[in-house]
Amino acid sequence: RPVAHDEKCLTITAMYSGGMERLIKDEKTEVVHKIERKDDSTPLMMEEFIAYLGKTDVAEGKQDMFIQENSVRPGIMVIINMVDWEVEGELEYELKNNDCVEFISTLHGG
Amino acid sequence: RPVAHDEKCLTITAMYSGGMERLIKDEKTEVVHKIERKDDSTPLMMEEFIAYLGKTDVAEGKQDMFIQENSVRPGIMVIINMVDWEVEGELEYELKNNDCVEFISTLHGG
Amino acid sequence: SGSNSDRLLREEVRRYSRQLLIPEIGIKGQLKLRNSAVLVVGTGGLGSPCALYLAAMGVGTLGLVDHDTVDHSNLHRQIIHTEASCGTSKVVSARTGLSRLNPLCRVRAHDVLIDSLNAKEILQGYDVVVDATDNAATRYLINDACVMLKLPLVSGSAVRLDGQLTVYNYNGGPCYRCLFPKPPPADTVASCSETGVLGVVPGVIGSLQAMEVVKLLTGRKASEAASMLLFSYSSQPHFRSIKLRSRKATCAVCGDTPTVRELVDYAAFCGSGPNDRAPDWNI
Amino acid sequence: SGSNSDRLLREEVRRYSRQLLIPEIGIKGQLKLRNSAVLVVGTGGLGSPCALYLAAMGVGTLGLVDHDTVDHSNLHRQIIHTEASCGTSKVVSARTGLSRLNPLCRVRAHDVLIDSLNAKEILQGYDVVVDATDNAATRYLINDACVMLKLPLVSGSAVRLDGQLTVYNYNGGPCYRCLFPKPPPADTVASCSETGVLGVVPGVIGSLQAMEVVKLLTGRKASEAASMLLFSYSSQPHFRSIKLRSRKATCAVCGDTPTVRELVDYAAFCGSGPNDRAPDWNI
Ligand SMILES: [Zn+2]
Ligand SMILES: [Zn+2]
Repeated sequence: RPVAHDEKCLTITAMYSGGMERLIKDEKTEVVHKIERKDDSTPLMMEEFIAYLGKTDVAEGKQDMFIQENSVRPGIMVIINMVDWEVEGELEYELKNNDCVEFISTLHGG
Repeated sequence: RPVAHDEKCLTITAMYSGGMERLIKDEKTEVVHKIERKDDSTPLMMEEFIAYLGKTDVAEGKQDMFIQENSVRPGIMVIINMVDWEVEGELEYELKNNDCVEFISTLHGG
Repeated sequence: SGSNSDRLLREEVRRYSRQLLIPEIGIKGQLKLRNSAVLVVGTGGLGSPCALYLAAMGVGTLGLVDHDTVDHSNLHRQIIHTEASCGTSKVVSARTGLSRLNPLCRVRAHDVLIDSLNAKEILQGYDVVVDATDNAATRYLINDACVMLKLPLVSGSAVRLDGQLTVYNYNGGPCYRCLFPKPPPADTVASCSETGVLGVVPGVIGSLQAMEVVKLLTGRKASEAASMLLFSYSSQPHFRSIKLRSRKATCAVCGDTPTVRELVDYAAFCGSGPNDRAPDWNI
Repeated sequence: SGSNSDRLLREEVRRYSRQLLIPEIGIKGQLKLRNSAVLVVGTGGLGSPCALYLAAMGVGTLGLVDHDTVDHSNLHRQIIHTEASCGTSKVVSARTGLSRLNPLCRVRAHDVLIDSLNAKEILQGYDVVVDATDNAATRYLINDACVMLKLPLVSGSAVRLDGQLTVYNYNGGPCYRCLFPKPPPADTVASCSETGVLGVVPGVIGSLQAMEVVKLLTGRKASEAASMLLFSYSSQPHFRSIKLRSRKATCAVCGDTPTVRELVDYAAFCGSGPNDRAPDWNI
């Protein structure tokens, strides 16, 4: 059934790959989050979502490998629904229901 | 805007690749079709759709490289929305609005 | 050569150290590769990178099948061969290339045209078969032999700018005949000699065939659903993955009541055999 | 060697005949490859298949840059090298491999560590640069040099079971710094020596780097939007393509008012240089 626009609960999938999964509890590569908002006019911004993931998904003691200065640390790519997050506004992106946000380490080896 | 279920017009995309495009008028790889139905209870079955494509998309004189015995000729794979058409019922599949149907030649070279 | 089936030799640890570091492979996976035998049918555009990477990664025994000789027009894509090997046997040339790269790999060279009479004998004893051939008749032959011998088949193909990759006859998935019960009309079948191929296209597919072999040998493949990978130089994105049907109960060879119980005459079945080649193209 | 820039030699027609058959390539495309010069920086896991396929397909001049020597632990992925070349220079070993395959390819071997002092001189005169290196500092160095010399950069990387591929600094698309303005903390960067890599993973990415070079040289790439290809042995599907941003007006090197106008000290910038290697891993 299509999700109504007035729901207060957002379903957001966070995905971790390219080595990022090693920062995540139980090395999970995919975590589905159901996030309650106070009401339907309170937006969930990417900056808040990243801080939230730091608390929920990232393993104990590895938070500063994930978050630096209110954003992801350098070397982590953020992909929103298959698009580089810079195209979508980075920290100012407002999350929508059923969004998929991926965190991928840049690889340097060869 | 979401398409209502009671519309009489189906939008179906036909795609041709792996060499199939050479059977198509102007060697097109993608043709979007708007197909009127008599009414919303008349289904469009795959068998009818293939016959229709034989007339609209396939280049003059190449029909029997595309159609044989009311189906596609052997060596052509049919993919409905990224799934092998056998999973979907082959000739008995009922097309839905916004379906994407691909026709791909099997390759034998190496 | 004195190798123990449950231990890596010192020189194997040195050579494969970067793979032993990967949890997914590790000593256990490396031993599985070392104790396996893989048959690569065709040492052309697909077989070249596939055999090179399988030998490099540590597959213990590699069989190579080809009856052809190396030609200058092969070298834009068949990177296992050399200018100096033009005119000589492809399997011998390929074996030389493999031994230069990894002398630990045991190579069995089958310098024959694979056919209905010898196919089962050639395939017997291998754990995985790689179809890196270039014609429909041989593809049906290898498929049917794999079904009869219960061997997984890693099938790749490449023509012009396009490639396809599938694992057949594995874990409840389809065989080649499940997907293509009838052969294509002979006049619609294009080979690389006739219609050309960009050198790197079989390079990509052949490398991915080697990857599928590793997934089969180490067990990862068992958790994947049947799919076909489609590749094109000229599409965006270049890769797409298609979900495939399961094994077909009515399949003539792998079905519940098979009608094909012995290998048949595949050149007659397809209307064209492995030796029906178009003349070379000239400017 | 007497080659005319607008005609193929008889031996080129013979060797590349299967590519001349493809309308997308043809004589015009083949001449473009023949009259081009491509620099491959790094002759390891990525550079091996990339250089082999570029030479095979007919790129006229290939430059190779590496300062390292061949080691046994390279041979599970670096298929251009040989057992016999262990201990010798990688660029010399790679040149030998290329000349075995295609003596028509002119190879320039740069047996040096690329750095801020020599990079622009090395890159000058090439049409496309391939980043097949293995560390962050060299990736920023090559990127900045490519921006300064207005050269497209085909960047690949591979670690463990994953790979990434992007064309930077081309047709309004981003450069490496547009995507990664700040280097990653040195302790979060994993190299193949430290964390391992499955041999065929750089094989797939390096082959695809050769394909991107062909698309750049023949002009097809101009019609494609900027994207990054993500590959993983352990994901289904194995390939995904991500849409990338355009060039960033505020980028320190390719932006409207660049602050990086000369090459800098990249080891200092990244906190770790190309020679900072972890000790070899032992069982
Ligand atoms: Zn079957
Ligand atoms: Zn930039």
